[in-house]
Amino acid sequence: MNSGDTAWILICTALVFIMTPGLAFFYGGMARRKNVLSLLMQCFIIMCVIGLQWVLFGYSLAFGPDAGHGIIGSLKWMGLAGVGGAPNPDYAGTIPHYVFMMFQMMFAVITPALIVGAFAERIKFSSFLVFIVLWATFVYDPLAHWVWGVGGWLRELGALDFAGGIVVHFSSGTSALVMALLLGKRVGYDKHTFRPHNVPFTVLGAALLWFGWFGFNAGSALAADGLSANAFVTTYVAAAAAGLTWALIEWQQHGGATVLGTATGVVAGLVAITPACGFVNPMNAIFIGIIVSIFCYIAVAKIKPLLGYDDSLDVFGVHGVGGLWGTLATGLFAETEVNAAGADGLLFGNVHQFLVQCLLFVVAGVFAVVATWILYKIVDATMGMRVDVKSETIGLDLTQHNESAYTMLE
Amino acid sequence: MNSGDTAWILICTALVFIMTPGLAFFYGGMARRKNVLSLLMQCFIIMCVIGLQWVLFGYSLAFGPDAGHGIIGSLKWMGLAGVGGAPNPDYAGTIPHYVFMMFQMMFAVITPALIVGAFAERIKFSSFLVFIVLWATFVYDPLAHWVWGVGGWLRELGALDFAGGIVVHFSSGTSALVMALLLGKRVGYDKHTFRPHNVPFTVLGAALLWFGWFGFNAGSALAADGLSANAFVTTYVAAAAAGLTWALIEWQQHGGATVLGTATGVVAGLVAITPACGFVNPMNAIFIGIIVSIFCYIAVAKIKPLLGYDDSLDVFGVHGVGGLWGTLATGLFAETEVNAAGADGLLFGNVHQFLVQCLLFVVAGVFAVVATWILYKIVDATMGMRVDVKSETIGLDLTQHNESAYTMLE
Amino acid sequence: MNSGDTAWILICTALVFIMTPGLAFFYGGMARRKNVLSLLMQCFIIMCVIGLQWVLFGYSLAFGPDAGHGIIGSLKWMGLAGVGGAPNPDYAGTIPHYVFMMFQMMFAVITPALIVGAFAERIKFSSFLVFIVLWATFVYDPLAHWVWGVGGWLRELGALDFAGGIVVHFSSGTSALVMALLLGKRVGYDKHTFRPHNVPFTVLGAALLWFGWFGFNAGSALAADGLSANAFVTTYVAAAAAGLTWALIEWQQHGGATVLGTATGVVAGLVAITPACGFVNPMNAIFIGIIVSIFCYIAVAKIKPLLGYDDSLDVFGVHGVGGLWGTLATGLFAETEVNAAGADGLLFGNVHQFLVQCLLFVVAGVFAVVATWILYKIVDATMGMRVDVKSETIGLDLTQHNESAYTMLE
Amino acid sequence: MKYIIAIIQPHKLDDVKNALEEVDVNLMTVSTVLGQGRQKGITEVYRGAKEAGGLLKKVKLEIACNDEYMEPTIDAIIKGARTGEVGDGKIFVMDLQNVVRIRTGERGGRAIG
Amino acid sequence: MKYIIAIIQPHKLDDVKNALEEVDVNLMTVSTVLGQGRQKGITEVYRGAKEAGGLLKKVKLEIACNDEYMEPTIDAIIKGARTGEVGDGKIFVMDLQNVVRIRTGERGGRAIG
Amino acid sequence: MKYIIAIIQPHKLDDVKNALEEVDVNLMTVSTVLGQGRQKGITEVYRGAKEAGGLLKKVKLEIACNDEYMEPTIDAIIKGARTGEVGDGKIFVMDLQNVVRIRTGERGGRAIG
Ligand SMILES: Nc1ncnc2c1ncn2[C@@H]1O[C@H](COP(=O)(O)OP(=O)(O)O)[C@@H](O)[C@H]1O
Ligand SMILES: Nc1ncnc2c1ncn2[C@@H]1O[C@H](COP(=O)(O)OP(=O)(O)O)[C@@H](O)[C@H]1O
Ligand SMILES: Nc1ncnc2c1ncn2[C@@H]1O[C@H](COP(=O)(O)OP(=O)(O)O)[C@@H](O)[C@H]1O
Repeated sequence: MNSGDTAWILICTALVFIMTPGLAFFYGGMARRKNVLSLLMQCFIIMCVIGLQWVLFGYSLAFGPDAGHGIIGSLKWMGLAGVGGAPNPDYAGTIPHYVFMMFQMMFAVITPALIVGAFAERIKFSSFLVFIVLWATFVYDPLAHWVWGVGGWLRELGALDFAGGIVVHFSSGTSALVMALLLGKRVGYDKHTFRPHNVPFTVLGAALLWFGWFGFNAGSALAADGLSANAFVTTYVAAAAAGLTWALIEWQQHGGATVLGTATGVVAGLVAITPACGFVNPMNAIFIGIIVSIFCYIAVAKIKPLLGYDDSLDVFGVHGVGGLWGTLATGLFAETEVNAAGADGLLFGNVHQFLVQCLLFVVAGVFAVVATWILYKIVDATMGMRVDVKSETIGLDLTQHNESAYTMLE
Repeated sequence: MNSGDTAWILICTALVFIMTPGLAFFYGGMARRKNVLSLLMQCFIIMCVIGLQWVLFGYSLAFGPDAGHGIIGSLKWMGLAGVGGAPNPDYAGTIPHYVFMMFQMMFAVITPALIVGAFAERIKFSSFLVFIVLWATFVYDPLAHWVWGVGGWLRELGALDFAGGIVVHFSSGTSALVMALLLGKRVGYDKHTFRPHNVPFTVLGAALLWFGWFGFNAGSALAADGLSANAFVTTYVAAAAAGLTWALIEWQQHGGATVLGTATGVVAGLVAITPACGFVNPMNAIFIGIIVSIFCYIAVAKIKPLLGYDDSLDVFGVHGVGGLWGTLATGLFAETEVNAAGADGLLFGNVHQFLVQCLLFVVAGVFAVVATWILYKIVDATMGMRVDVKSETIGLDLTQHNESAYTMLE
Repeated sequence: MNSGDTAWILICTALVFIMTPGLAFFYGGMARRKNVLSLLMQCFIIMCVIGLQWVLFGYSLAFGPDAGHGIIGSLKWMGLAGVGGAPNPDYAGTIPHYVFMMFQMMFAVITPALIVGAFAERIKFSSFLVFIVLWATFVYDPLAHWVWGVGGWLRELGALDFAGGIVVHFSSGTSALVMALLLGKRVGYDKHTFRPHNVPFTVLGAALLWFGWFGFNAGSALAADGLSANAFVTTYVAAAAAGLTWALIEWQQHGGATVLGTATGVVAGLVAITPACGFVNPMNAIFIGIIVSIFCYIAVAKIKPLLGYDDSLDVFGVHGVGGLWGTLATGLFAETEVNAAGADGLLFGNVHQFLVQCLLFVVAGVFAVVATWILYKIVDATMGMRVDVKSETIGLDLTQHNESAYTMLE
Repeated sequence: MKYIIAIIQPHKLDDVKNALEEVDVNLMTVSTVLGQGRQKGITEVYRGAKEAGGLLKKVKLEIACNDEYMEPTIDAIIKGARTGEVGDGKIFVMDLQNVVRIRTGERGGRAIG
Repeated sequence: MKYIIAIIQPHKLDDVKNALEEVDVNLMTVSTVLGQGRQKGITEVYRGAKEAGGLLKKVKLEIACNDEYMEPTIDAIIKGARTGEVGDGKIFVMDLQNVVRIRTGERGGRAIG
Repeated sequence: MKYIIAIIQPHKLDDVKNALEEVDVNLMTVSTVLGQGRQKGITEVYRGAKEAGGLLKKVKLEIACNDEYMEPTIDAIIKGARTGEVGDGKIFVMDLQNVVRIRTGERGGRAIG
């Protein structure tokens, strides 16, 4: 056991932890005043519920000893049985197993929280809660096992996903799209733009996300070493390049750059570099960042209005598209010179790796879409997924949570 | 000296540091618009004043060489004389003594800040300032010495308080109750509910508190090792369980769960696990979290209205009751299997430890109540503790601090 | 390589990172409602642009192999060529070179962001962007090379600047003064006080700054050891002493202490201790903190109104004056007993060091003033630096960024 | 001339603005208010303390117009704001004695538009 | 019909609402305003710069009522809002020519309640 | 007595207040409103979605005064608020039937000041 590595992953866990509140503010600021608390609440309750799901059985499903064929972990580690203060060399030999488990918990928590942006301002809280637990169990946990679990079948195939481009972002992004399509548009969506009620909150959220993402990506090295340093650098520069690119696109399109757009670009850059950060060098990371903003901008500002679905806070456009590009980019730019435990990508002569990356996103995409569709239908049929029009008009804060965010008479 | 442990406790110190601003926002959001700055100011000035008090003499009183009978530390370490970059093996052999001192300073800072919630919206700033320095000196420093100081009499008896359930939370919670009773209710308290003016600020505060609490609890292991990992896990799951439980109680009582309630539950869970986090296993931590929300909810929503005191932001109901339950729970669930340096609790056959824990809270409770009562009377007699009705009506921001939080005409 | 040191500097990098968003809120809260996003945007885009400038060539200019005579680094490290996961013993032998580079990047990012406060609420965004890249390249990078780069001429002379009192604060503070003078006053400046539109945001920003500053100062030891512990302690107590002093001055002057003033004092204390934190002992740090608030208060509340320039958010008054005092104080209070690699100051019998410190600030001041003046004139002549009166009246958020911070009808 | 004050549901503002535009009423002043009416408020809960929320968010429109515009204006507001449910709001009409356009100093009916 | 505008101290709102309820006046529109009156503002200080705060937070009530309700309404407001100190506020009474209930299209006295 | 409502540009408030003070009008009620007028709004962009911002921030003044103060008040407002550009705002004058000072119960012209 190494106290330096342990210190680093402990603090990375705290950094990833703060991303979910960061996300809550990122989303909450973009919502209308009458729905901001519903978004904060959805993120907060996910932190509670999925945290418990994880220690009770989720971690075992995802990382527990394989139950056969690399499909799912067994329940041997239920209730953290056999997980303790000693390291588990299968995953990380220099830090307590507990620390690895907690670090992974934070990923399991934030992933469903990302989806929240897609069904914002119109979902029933009780149905949301049931859905999200099912999604974590039947979508996230298996996917994490396939890609990251010892014996997981995609891992065995050599799929590369350093910190969760597929497992976290692409899976939540595509699920978000399904949710947005099935739930339908918000009342009034076709008539006028919904303005963000508090852009500074969104900027605060973006700042906390960026801050925490250093833990997310550099922590995925599971040690405080040169590899985590590489991930740290690539994470920063990809985000910076993407933020600047988004600002420039807006400037060119509308004659001015918004801070909302810049923050969105930063997040897109962080998403795209996530699967790649421990495999690519900083200069390629800049390129990945530039491209992701172009793709995501097109998805959000051109394709979404064209297709007319209401992905309220653009989860698909940013996390789905960004995660997809990052996964492919990993297959293009990965270098064994950066990470000997990784692989070379297409540009370094390895076509195979690129094909594996394509397989990875196809499998993950199909799985997430189908599974989310089924879960939606089940919950919708039994509990009803959407609030009635009147509740939506009044706002979820009052109708779902009996509280309002700000006082007006004071 | 170990650089990994040092890195960990340095960063834990920063984490505990950010809890006090977090608390300021947690409280500030719940206040009325006209008083939010007074709460931020009280927390900020505590960070300044108690930080200075600590290096000048507070640390010496609490952790300095015992002055005799385990009652108080001597003044040998006044002005940090003899405290430096080398480790002090009495407290932590692998990190610089300065780091241990700073880590403890953050506890000394946040404890009086917790009390602020009880006398919110009606205390005179000058009197508050005098009171809080007296309280830190005559309540916190001795209590910390008894429980944590080398030679402290409760420590000698074997009392267990891993990260401050008694020293920090129960002591501030009971003192808060005394303050609330002596100061009396806010004007208009009986006529209508005071709504939180900015719930997102409260949620932000809760998020920062949770974030910092990892440093608070896992840092109390004073090393980056398996024990700190255990504390990290138990801290998370207790908070998650308590947050969820509070939400469910509200749902059952009012047909909807609030984010204010969930955040309150999370804080209650963090309080309860504080004394226990390094002694109990994660499954018992979940149980501790569930129970604390039940107790605290009853205290806040049932007993407080019944007795009619105005503990404005429920310091007693959350920190007093939660700290008490956590201390008893430590006596129930502590396991030497988790921490060999600890003890077994009642459920592991050790009645003695449970009785020691009972003694601990009785002593701390009586001491805090009596001492706070005396300090209040002294300050009230000489300076007057409460602002006049007119100042209270206009708000403390304008009348005590000549500023207002938000512009209205813009 | 040492994993504990690496963990510490990685996290310190993240801590310094969060200071720039913190600064954005510190400034944004003080602005008028119609300009808050412009400040957030300026800080965010600096994070993007200067981050890229740094990896592309800035780092090489500042820290790359000396190009001759200690004037500037060569371009050998352009695009991070030769910079990687292995340590560079010239700067830090126990951590990856990447980590040192990233840690320094955060300094390069926040320094121009500090200046933003001086030209707030009236600068053209496009011109700002060009100016800031020029400033980073022609002011910051050379100055960093002189004082911190291997072979830098001021470093060779023995100038002491532990974490950037001159390189970061005095340089940005004096440049800010030049900008404020050249740009002229905001419309309406003479007629009425501009009130901060959201003081809690400013307090939040101050809290994040203080939090991040532990990384800034204690991280500058580039190891997790006794020296970083000393820097941590002095950072805290100087800030605390300065915050309290500012509050007391206000109390004496206006019969009440504001939280805005206290937060300002805290920042001034942090500025002043920055060059000194790794050379002086905690008791002298308290003294440095007390004095800086007196100096800065006079600069902000007395001299500025007298001279009538509009340094909107007091960058010169706080960072310029504070950085200057800190640099001199280093020449007074430095002790080899605290840091053997440092020097003794005037009070420990070493007149020479004090003179070197005086030379340091004279050189830096003259250089920053002249260079900023030239860069301003170039940008102003080609693009125009200031927005027209109408845009200023409507506000920069709408006119420069097409967005507004808060919705009004909801 | 008339001074018309209308209290409407917040989410109906866009519809009302469109309906007004159709009858060529383009000038107005808008603000947020809280209304207590027949519509029932929603009870809020803060840490177990219930508060019967009597006041609901509404939007207030103020429109000054010449007499002949009064009826079309009222009709347009009704058209845009009506849902048929309690809480739709009210229109208040007062007599307006004079209007001054600050920019030009014009007074009366000419200044109104 | 009358249109009554009252400017009161913010903390008196609940008392005024209660007093109005007793005389069966349940419909009203409320908003926050800033008032400059005889009551002295509090000087604010921002980094040493003083700003004489001339404007104080007030609450504005707007109540439309039939003529016979005018006096009871005024009395109730006074009862609820009065403290006897400067700053208690004012009541303004204007003539109301017409009222329309948006939901039903009713006009005049019947629409007011 | 008159009830004067003025809609002005926000940054002109201080000038208007000064101009009013010169003619001894010291009592007023101020609030923030959004105005739709001839002045063009600025288009806002949120993630590529454009929104023609029709509404602009304005400040609303309400001043109750005795008849002889009407003209000086109007003149002072114009003096303080005028820039000559579109968007300067409007002044609306209504008849005020009665005023009550809550503190004393005084009514009519004596209560107004
Ligand atoms: N007499 C009145 N005076 C002032 N405001 C009123 C009056 N009647 C209604 N309002 C305003 O109109 C809003 C809608 O009225 P409400 O009674 O809820 O619905 P409806 O008009 O459908 O009966 C109220 O919330 C209030 O703001
Ligand atoms: N003539 C007026 N026109 C408009 N508003 C007024 C007028 N007189 C008073 N007000 C409003 O009433 C509030 C209270 O008035 P003030 O003079 O302070 O107290 P009092 O009514 O006790 O003399 C003021 O803040 C202002 O908002
Ligand atoms: N007829 C009206 N009814 C209500 N408010 C009006 C009316 N005309 C103007 N306003 C208010 O006055 C503001 C300024 O009017 P605008 O037409 O932009 O400028 P100008 O008065 O210079 O022609 C508007 O934003 C609106 O708030």
